[in-house]
Amino acid sequence: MALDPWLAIIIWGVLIIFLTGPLLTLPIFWSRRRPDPFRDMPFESGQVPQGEARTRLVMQYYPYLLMFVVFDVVGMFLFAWGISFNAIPLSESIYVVLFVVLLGAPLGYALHLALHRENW
Amino acid sequence: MVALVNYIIVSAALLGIGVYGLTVKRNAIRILFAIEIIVNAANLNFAAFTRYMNPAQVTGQVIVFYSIAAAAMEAAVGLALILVAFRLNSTIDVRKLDKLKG
Amino acid sequence: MVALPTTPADILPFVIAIVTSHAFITIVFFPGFIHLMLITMFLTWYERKILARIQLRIGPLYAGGPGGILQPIADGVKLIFKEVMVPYKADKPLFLGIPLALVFLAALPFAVIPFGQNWVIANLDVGIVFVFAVTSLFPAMILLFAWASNSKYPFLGGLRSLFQQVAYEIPMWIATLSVVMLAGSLNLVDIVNAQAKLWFIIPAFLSCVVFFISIMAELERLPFDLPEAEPELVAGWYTESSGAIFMLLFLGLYMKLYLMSSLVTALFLGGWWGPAFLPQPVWFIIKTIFVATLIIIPRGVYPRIRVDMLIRIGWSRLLIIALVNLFVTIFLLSTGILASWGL
Amino acid sequence: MSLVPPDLIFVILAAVTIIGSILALQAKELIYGAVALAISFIGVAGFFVFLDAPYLAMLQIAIYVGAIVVLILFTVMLVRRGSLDEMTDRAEGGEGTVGLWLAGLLAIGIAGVAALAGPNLPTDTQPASLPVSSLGPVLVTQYPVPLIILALLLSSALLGALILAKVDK
Repeated sequence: MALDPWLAIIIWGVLIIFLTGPLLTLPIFWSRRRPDPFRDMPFESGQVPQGEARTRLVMQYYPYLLMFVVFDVVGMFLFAWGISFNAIPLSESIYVVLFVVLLGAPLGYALHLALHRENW
Repeated sequence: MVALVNYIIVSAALLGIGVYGLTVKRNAIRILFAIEIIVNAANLNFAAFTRYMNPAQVTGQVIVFYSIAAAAMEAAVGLALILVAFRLNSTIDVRKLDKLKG
Repeated sequence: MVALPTTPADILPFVIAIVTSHAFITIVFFPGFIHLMLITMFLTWYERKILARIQLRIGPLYAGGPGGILQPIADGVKLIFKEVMVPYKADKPLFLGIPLALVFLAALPFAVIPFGQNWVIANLDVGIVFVFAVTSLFPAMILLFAWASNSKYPFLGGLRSLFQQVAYEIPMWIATLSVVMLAGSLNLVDIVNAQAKLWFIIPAFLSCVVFFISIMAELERLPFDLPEAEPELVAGWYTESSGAIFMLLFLGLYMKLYLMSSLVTALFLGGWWGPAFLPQPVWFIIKTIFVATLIIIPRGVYPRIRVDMLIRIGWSRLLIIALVNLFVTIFLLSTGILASWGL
Repeated sequence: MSLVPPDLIFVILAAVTIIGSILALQAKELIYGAVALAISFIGVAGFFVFLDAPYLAMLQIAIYVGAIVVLILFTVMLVRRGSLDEMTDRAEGGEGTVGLWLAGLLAIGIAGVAALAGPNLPTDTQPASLPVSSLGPVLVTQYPVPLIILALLLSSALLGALILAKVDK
């Protein structure tokens, strides 16, 4: 007598929410709040924070993010092929090998670009 | 039980929301959101129709596979375009990006 | 599943049937919630003890039990009664919501980790992809938390964490692909069953190495702990967290440590298989704790590397090694060398 | 059989998806919009599970929520400063009404046609119980050419996005 796996996952998820939720909601409820501009100040090595906190973005690594989106898709396609590797004739798997090899070129170019900081 | 009609209605609602965003919004990133919502509506329809009309085949799922991959690439290129537009014009308001207007 | 009660007299048998059912026991007790919490708390104590031993210290001692093993409980009680502080101008809904989401996401994949032939919450057909799909949400969570903190150190740490996790996710997937090809299934129970005669660490050794390095980076462990590098970024992306928020973040991180260790066990170290004098779940937990030890030890030993080097290693070295190993696996499978082990 | 009726889950999923996508477009902060979009994507993934396509659901979460939303968040943080805060995302004059009419007509039209055809559409078929492994052979043996075209698409998209994002000197 086994539950449907997805139903079990839903029950498990609901259980986690109900059992770990109180760990945050109860302290919010019972903790004594004393608003104090100095205590609530963001940490900046003991100094008064200067300027906007959310500005400095590392554009330098943007190509890696683009590579991630592309290779995420590649990874999912390879998984779909990989599970049934034994069921697929080897001659057909050539296409997948070609698929991977074709993506080698942009990977090389992206790594080449990412090496040079002045590009970003 | 859930019928195919229910999926079509949800998908139509998503399409309507997407079209609304596409026509009304001025922020380029929001327009990208709207496009993604429309793509999702289409994917939902593909998966629903293949499940109800042709349950023994995975053809519809394969189409969704390719569709998701294409949508991911579209988002990557679209966001890069938005980034370039922001760098050149320091705005991503599509009503103000009108340098090509004659 | 038992029928729903119709008369009041049926309620008690119904409750008993539910509570003694295998599904209830797996969800609540053994691979489920109580076991998960106990092991996670144990791991926090265990890591402090190991690091203390490496550095010739003693570690937690006074909280009671042998070697101060009750320390996590003391910590938990302390943190839960502290004030919940939200930094000035922080994004309150995200700042409070992300820690809960982090724990949720770290605990959810345990539903598909098989601790024994029957000791699994959900015997899911897409098991390993489910784990990867859920864990791929972590970078977004950490980026959002860092952004919500409205402070410079968390934001820098969050960005580092994002790029690091993103760089090592793909090598991790490709390394797992070899195992999936060997087992011919995405279901973790099937994958472990396929290792009854030969653990996958032998035919897929390179995969195992790549996977192990990748999870070290995913877990932000030394030598890859740049997102929380103490000398540079105070405490990285959780600098602004305190009290209950800090506790939840740590709970999530140690659950993730346990999750990744158990993945190594299930994918490469033969899962629950072992000499029969110990029950299956015990073997699984022993192996997992062993892997966790291997992950913890470098923290006391190694320095850390530079951030651009780190990201480049992920993309240019590990990804290439993983792809090479993919071709090795294709070769092994197509020549039938492994046929005598039933692969 | 199960304790939770599937219809309830369907309604919850539909509510999550639709409210998520509305919030994605209407939330004031763009960051909240991205989070709402992610929740809407997860709702669609739930529909895929419902439609006996669990692998698609995992694909949806891993690619949309794991990759695209991260990219969107990063870009939002990059372009956020200055321009977005002052920018009104409200429609001017008649645009909002026109858009609302257009979207409403489209959605209600499709839904109405589907509802009219409702009795003729299949309501419930036996679960196909296609194994996950049935996807791979179809993908590789029946559609090898699209696979190669996809590889070219991925390559060109990566190259194009890289060259776009590069700073011209």
